[in-house]
Amino acid sequence: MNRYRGFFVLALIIIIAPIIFPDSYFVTVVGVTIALNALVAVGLNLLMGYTGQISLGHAAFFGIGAYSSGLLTTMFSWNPWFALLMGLLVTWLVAEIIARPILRLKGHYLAMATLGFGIIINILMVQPTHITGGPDGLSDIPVLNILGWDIDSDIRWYIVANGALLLGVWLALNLINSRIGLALRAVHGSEVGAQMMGVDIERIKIRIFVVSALFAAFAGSLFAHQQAFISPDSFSFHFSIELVVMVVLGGMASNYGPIFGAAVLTMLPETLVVFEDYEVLILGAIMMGIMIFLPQGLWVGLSQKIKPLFLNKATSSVESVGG
Amino acid sequence: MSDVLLQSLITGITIGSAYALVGLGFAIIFNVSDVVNFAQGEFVMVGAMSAVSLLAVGTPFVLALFLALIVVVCIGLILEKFAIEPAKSATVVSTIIITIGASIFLRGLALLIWGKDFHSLPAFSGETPIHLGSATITPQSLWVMGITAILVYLVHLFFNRTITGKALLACSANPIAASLIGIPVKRMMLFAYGLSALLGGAAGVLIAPIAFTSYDAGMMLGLKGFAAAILGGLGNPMGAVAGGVLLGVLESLGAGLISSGYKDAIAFVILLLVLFFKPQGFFGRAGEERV
Amino acid sequence: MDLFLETQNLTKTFGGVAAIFNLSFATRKGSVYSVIGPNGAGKTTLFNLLTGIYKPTSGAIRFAGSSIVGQPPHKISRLGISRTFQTPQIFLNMTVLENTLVGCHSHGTSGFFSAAISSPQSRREAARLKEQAMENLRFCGLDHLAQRDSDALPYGELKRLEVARALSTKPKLLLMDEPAAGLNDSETSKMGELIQGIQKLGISVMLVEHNMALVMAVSDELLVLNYGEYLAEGTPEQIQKNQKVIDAYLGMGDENDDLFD
Amino acid sequence: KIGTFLAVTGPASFLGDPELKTLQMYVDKINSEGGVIGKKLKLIHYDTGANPKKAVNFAKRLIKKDRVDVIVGASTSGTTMAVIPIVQKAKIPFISMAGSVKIIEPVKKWVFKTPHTDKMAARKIFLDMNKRGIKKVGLISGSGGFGKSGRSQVLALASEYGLTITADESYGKKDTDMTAQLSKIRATNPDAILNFGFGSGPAIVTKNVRQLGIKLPIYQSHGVASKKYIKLAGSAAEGVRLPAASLLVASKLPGSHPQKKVIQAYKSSFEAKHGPVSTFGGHAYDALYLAVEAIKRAGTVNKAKVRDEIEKTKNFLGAGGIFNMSKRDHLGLGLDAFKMLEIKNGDWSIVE
Amino acid sequence: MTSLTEPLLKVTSLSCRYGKVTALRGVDMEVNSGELVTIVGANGAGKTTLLRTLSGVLPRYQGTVFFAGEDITTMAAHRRTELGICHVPEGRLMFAELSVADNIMLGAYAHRNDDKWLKKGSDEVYELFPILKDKADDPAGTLSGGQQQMVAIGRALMGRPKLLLLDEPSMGLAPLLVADIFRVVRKLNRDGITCLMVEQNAKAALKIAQRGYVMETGSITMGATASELLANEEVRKAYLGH
Ligand SMILES: Nc1ncnc2c1ncn2[C@@H]1O[C@H](COP(=O)(O)OP(=O)(O)OP(=O)(O)O)[C@@H](O)[C@H]1O
Ligand SMILES: Nc1ncnc2c1ncn2[C@@H]1O[C@H](COP(=O)(O)OP(=O)(O)OP(=O)(O)O)[C@@H](O)[C@H]1O
Ligand SMILES: [Mg+2]
Ligand SMILES: [Mg+2]
Repeated sequence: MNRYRGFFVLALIIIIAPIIFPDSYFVTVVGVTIALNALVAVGLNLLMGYTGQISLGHAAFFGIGAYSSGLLTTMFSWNPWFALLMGLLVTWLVAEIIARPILRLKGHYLAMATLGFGIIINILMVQPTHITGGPDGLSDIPVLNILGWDIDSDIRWYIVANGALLLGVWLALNLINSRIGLALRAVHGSEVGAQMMGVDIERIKIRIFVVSALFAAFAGSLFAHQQAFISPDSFSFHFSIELVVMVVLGGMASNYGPIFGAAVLTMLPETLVVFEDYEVLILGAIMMGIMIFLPQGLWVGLSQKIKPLFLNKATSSVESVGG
Repeated sequence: MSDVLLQSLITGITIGSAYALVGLGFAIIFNVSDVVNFAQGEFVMVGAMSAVSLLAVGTPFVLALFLALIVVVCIGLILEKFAIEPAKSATVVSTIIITIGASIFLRGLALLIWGKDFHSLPAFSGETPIHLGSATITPQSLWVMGITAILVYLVHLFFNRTITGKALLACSANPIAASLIGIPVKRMMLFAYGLSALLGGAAGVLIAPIAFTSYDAGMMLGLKGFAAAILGGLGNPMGAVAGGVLLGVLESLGAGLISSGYKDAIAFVILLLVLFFKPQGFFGRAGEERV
Repeated sequence: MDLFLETQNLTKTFGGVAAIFNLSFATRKGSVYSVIGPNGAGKTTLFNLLTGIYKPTSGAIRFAGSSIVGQPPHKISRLGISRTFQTPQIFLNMTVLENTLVGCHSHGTSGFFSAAISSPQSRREAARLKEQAMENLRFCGLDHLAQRDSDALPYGELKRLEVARALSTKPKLLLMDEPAAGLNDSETSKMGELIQGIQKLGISVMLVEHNMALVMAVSDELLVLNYGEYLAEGTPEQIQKNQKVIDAYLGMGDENDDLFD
Repeated sequence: KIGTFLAVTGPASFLGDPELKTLQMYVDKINSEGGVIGKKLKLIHYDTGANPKKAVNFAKRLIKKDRVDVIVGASTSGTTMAVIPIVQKAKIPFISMAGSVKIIEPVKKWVFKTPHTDKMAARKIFLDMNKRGIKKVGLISGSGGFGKSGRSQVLALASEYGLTITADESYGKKDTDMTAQLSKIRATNPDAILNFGFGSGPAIVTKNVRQLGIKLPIYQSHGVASKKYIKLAGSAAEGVRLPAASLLVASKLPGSHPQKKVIQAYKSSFEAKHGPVSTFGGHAYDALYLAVEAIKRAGTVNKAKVRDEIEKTKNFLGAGGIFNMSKRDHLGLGLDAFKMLEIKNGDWSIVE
Repeated sequence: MTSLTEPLLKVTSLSCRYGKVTALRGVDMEVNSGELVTIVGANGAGKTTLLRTLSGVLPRYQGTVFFAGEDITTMAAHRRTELGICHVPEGRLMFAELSVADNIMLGAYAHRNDDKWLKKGSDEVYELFPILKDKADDPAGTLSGGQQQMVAIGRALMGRPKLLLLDEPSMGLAPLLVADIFRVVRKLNRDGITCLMVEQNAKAALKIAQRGYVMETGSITMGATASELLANEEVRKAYLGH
């Protein structure tokens, strides 16, 4: 089917990459980070790109997932899978409670409120040292086990993280192409308009907020097990901003934009390390450059620029329809 | 306990004044272009750092402060001219990302120029504290409060009494209509960035003798300034000032009276509560939206 | 009981100024009921009250026998009242067809979960709703534009798209706020035909419009507002002769006569 | 091949920066003298910005991609803790330059460290307090890893030295004013104020104490052991006491001091190139030479052998003190590695 | 102005595009000093696009625009206002958060140093639309559609127009007011302001205009005196309803 075409291409890339570069650090180690970031970004894009509601606090949900897994497995020796489920449950609860008042806000007020929420959660990770380990974080988080397989090597993590990403993308794709997806985009287009069409905008905003929080929490749980160590620094508001940048840089309201953005933004620092002190400078310049010249994001912008090169003949006939 | 209260208030108003200036800068740019400029905090840092450098090469004190402000204003203008203006077709969100990029860039630049050390600026008029009962106030605090008050008043006059000020507001309300009635929208944008850079820079040189500065000092101040602007209601420059002072006081009361570890959390919880009950900030215009 | 929509002593004030004051009226099922009045008389405000976008300061609104005061707009929409807007509220980020599909929203049942896993049931439903949406586009003469991005449509077509979208909610009552504004005379008469077509489908219409040719041609009954208050009510013939209405709103006969001097 | 990942930028750059400079300087020096066991050293460095997430990936990168033989690195406790599971699994010797005692307590097979622990600092301070007859201490600490960990050591050890902690306040990384917390501390009537933290915070605390007109003795931790602190705090720093490595007072050490030669050599070569030394660079010096000496003794870069040799280090004269490692002690420093210093006339002076 | 032979506004082969969509294709037209010219055309014909290109808020793609003998083809919008081209835009485009009084005052931005005009001009506007006086302190965004239209016209008049561009000024106005607006436009024209007006209410527009153009899918298809157009069978059928 047409709507899954991009999905299959993505799956293919994910499968082929480690076959071509089996022991490459960039594939098997950075690839895992990319996949997890991308999973959060895809979820966040449901909220930002499609529904038009910004969140500068998604690192918090990522962190809640990670800390639930981390705490329950290290302090209470839970089975990692139950811990993961519990993490999703807690996230659900928190997101549901916070969503109602927060999503009544609009635009920059919403941005600030979510940002504030993220900061509060982060402080709750730092302060109660006896529970969370404080700024030193939690170490020795056990490995995940799938059907008797310990997920303890980089390549196995590559498979798990990217499997999760594909699952997430598939769910997001379906959702967006459904009645619900249309309603979400309608909320973005005009809230009163959507209301008059019978869309319960408050409820649907809350729902999608929860869904995107769950994406983040799921990725967070995996992250905790993969790193085996977590500390509040990984879930600070910087990461929230980074997530938003991934979504926007890659391209909002397209399913693959955020994945692309996550890949670019995760790879950039890795490749820029050679510039040492210039790294930050270059990163900032690249971000500005992309947004100035491709304001719709890398994905949409580049595909618009590249497509005509391939489809020269086809497009010229399409164009005339405009007149 | 009461001296803790008094001391916290003094501290809060001082720091809050800096937040207010930053918040005011946010509000101005927002009012002209609907963009929240995340590089606002970097203006503060550059202001302080430039002053430090200028002093180090032997520039007289007052001249150094003045030149530092000019440096910041230039940076504001450059930012608008070469990063914001060329992004013609960018949406608000992409413009915000540009400003985030700009803030990262400026931080990187500062890192190269000024290194990673903390720097301090001498106080404007000595360090001998003035005693107010059991609490003390430094002369620098008085400078911070006084100059903030003056700047805020001038900005207030500008927006309410001058047609240029109103024209600036018109640019954000409807840029197309603004250019139709002869307002040079691009020039206004440039002006707005210059003005808010100036305010940011002023905050920087005022606060540096108290709080030191380093290449990454802008971020936190920027964040607090943003919070201040929101707390006051973005559309309202004076709201941002009130929001800044309020935030500063909340923080230091939180630290002084409740718990220093949770003081930021307290401040943000209150911010959230305000937003929940007054979704347009304290001084934002409420009312039902027209369709 | 053939009273369909009914208000009693409806009042809405903004900061002390009454946009609607003490207004009572009732419409009949199946009719085209028009509301006219000078600019600022409160017509759009009335629509906003009826659709739940504003909450009344006081007074009652009953629709098909039950009170709808305090209901949120989406509930009211599901009860069978839909509307078009004076300033079109089109979802500019979507195609024409997608806009219309949103109108079908409340006639779908598949939830988040079944949508996310793309269950067969949700896919069948999607196909069915698409069929309905196309039907409504055809009715409004927009089917040839179904795949166009709605932000590239000219004003007149946006107005018709709003109608098609509203019809997709399967309303019992359709409120139309100045559907002919910005249309030229020929296009206006086409809009008139569309309104009559809607009435033939058995849908009651409430119309706000300044184009008197259109209003007089399609209305069964008219309500005239002035400064938020009831001024007159009656058939087109009665209203055209009503001196109060002429003074406040219509002016004398062919207004443009004196333009030739 | 020696791998390292340090917080050269970001909030802990004052640690990572001198550490990296030291490593680079001495790797060059060793190479110019013919290298180790006949081979030249190669230093591979990544900047973590004190972010543990990055540290994890960089550690993996060093191990997997760069295939280094030993890792000398991590400026902060957070980044160190984050990579411990990785180095343990990869079985590679890892010498950290971060402060927290948690790194080596309990002992982890492949993990060593060179800086004095916060526990030692707390003990050193308390001993000095006992000498001065201080009974009640108002504590303030940074909310970062260093401050928090120091705080918990202080709270745990105070009673052992007969001290009561009257107040327990904290401040954030980027806080600009601590007068609120300090007036609260003043209200509890302590005999001295103790601050555990690093970065700009301690300097602000010092200034604020004096601005408030509080005349109590101030103690700082070894986290401020650099000239920059004195410069930032200015005249307010007069009389402040802190425990620090001998490095800071190299020229004031008696000639008989066993470390004097090592320290002065390090100090003069660092200062010739980069300006005033801090103790942090010294930790890097120690870590590098611990590794190099171990490799020399092992005669190979075989990871297990190198590890064993590091553990067997005895009487190593470093910048931070004299190291005597054992199976149970992967640090190997005693309390004597610390000197209690007081700031006088804008310079360090030794108390005792 | 300069000479009687030279038109105040002269447009030659003007084209304009939205992305890939061509909205104007080679428009040629002119408006003489003191004239009132109207453009009629179906929805989407490009009338709004034409006016926006003339006032400079849309960049043109090809062609030239001369105003009072000066080439203004690439001149910025605010400079054109200073020359006296004022635009009453489609959709009114209020400064929604600013008060009605501020909206009107800002119309005189190009003459902001002329205090006398600021006072006199706004008095004239309030005289023209007395309702606005009551609403002077309200945010313009809360006004009804018709009231906003009045603000938009008032705002343009504050710019002391030599050429007034009106985009559907009667849209959404009550019948009484529609007549008023047309009367106002005619009065302004008689007072010496040259007007170019786009109107869907074509009959009324042609009655007060001296000349008219018919526009179809981006091109001018006919240009004649108003009375000729009113009499033309095709025009009657397509735009006048009968
Ligand atoms: N959200 C609001 N806030 C304040 N005042 C409002 C609001 N909405 C409407 N009003 C006021 O209520 C009055 C009625 O406005 P309304 O839009 O209902 O008029 P209308 O009859 O639709 O006029 P028009 O025919 O021009 O569209 C106006 O004076 C308007 O200023
Ligand atoms: N922002 C835009 N982006 C893309 N296409 C546009 C845009 N604005 C207008 N168009 C297209 O340009 C053409 C001309 O539009 P324009 O608004 O000038 O028509 P008009 O004659 O003013 O119509 P109306 O009577 O409806 O106001 C139309 O086909 C329209 O679809
Ligand atoms: Mg209306
Ligand atoms: Mg138009």
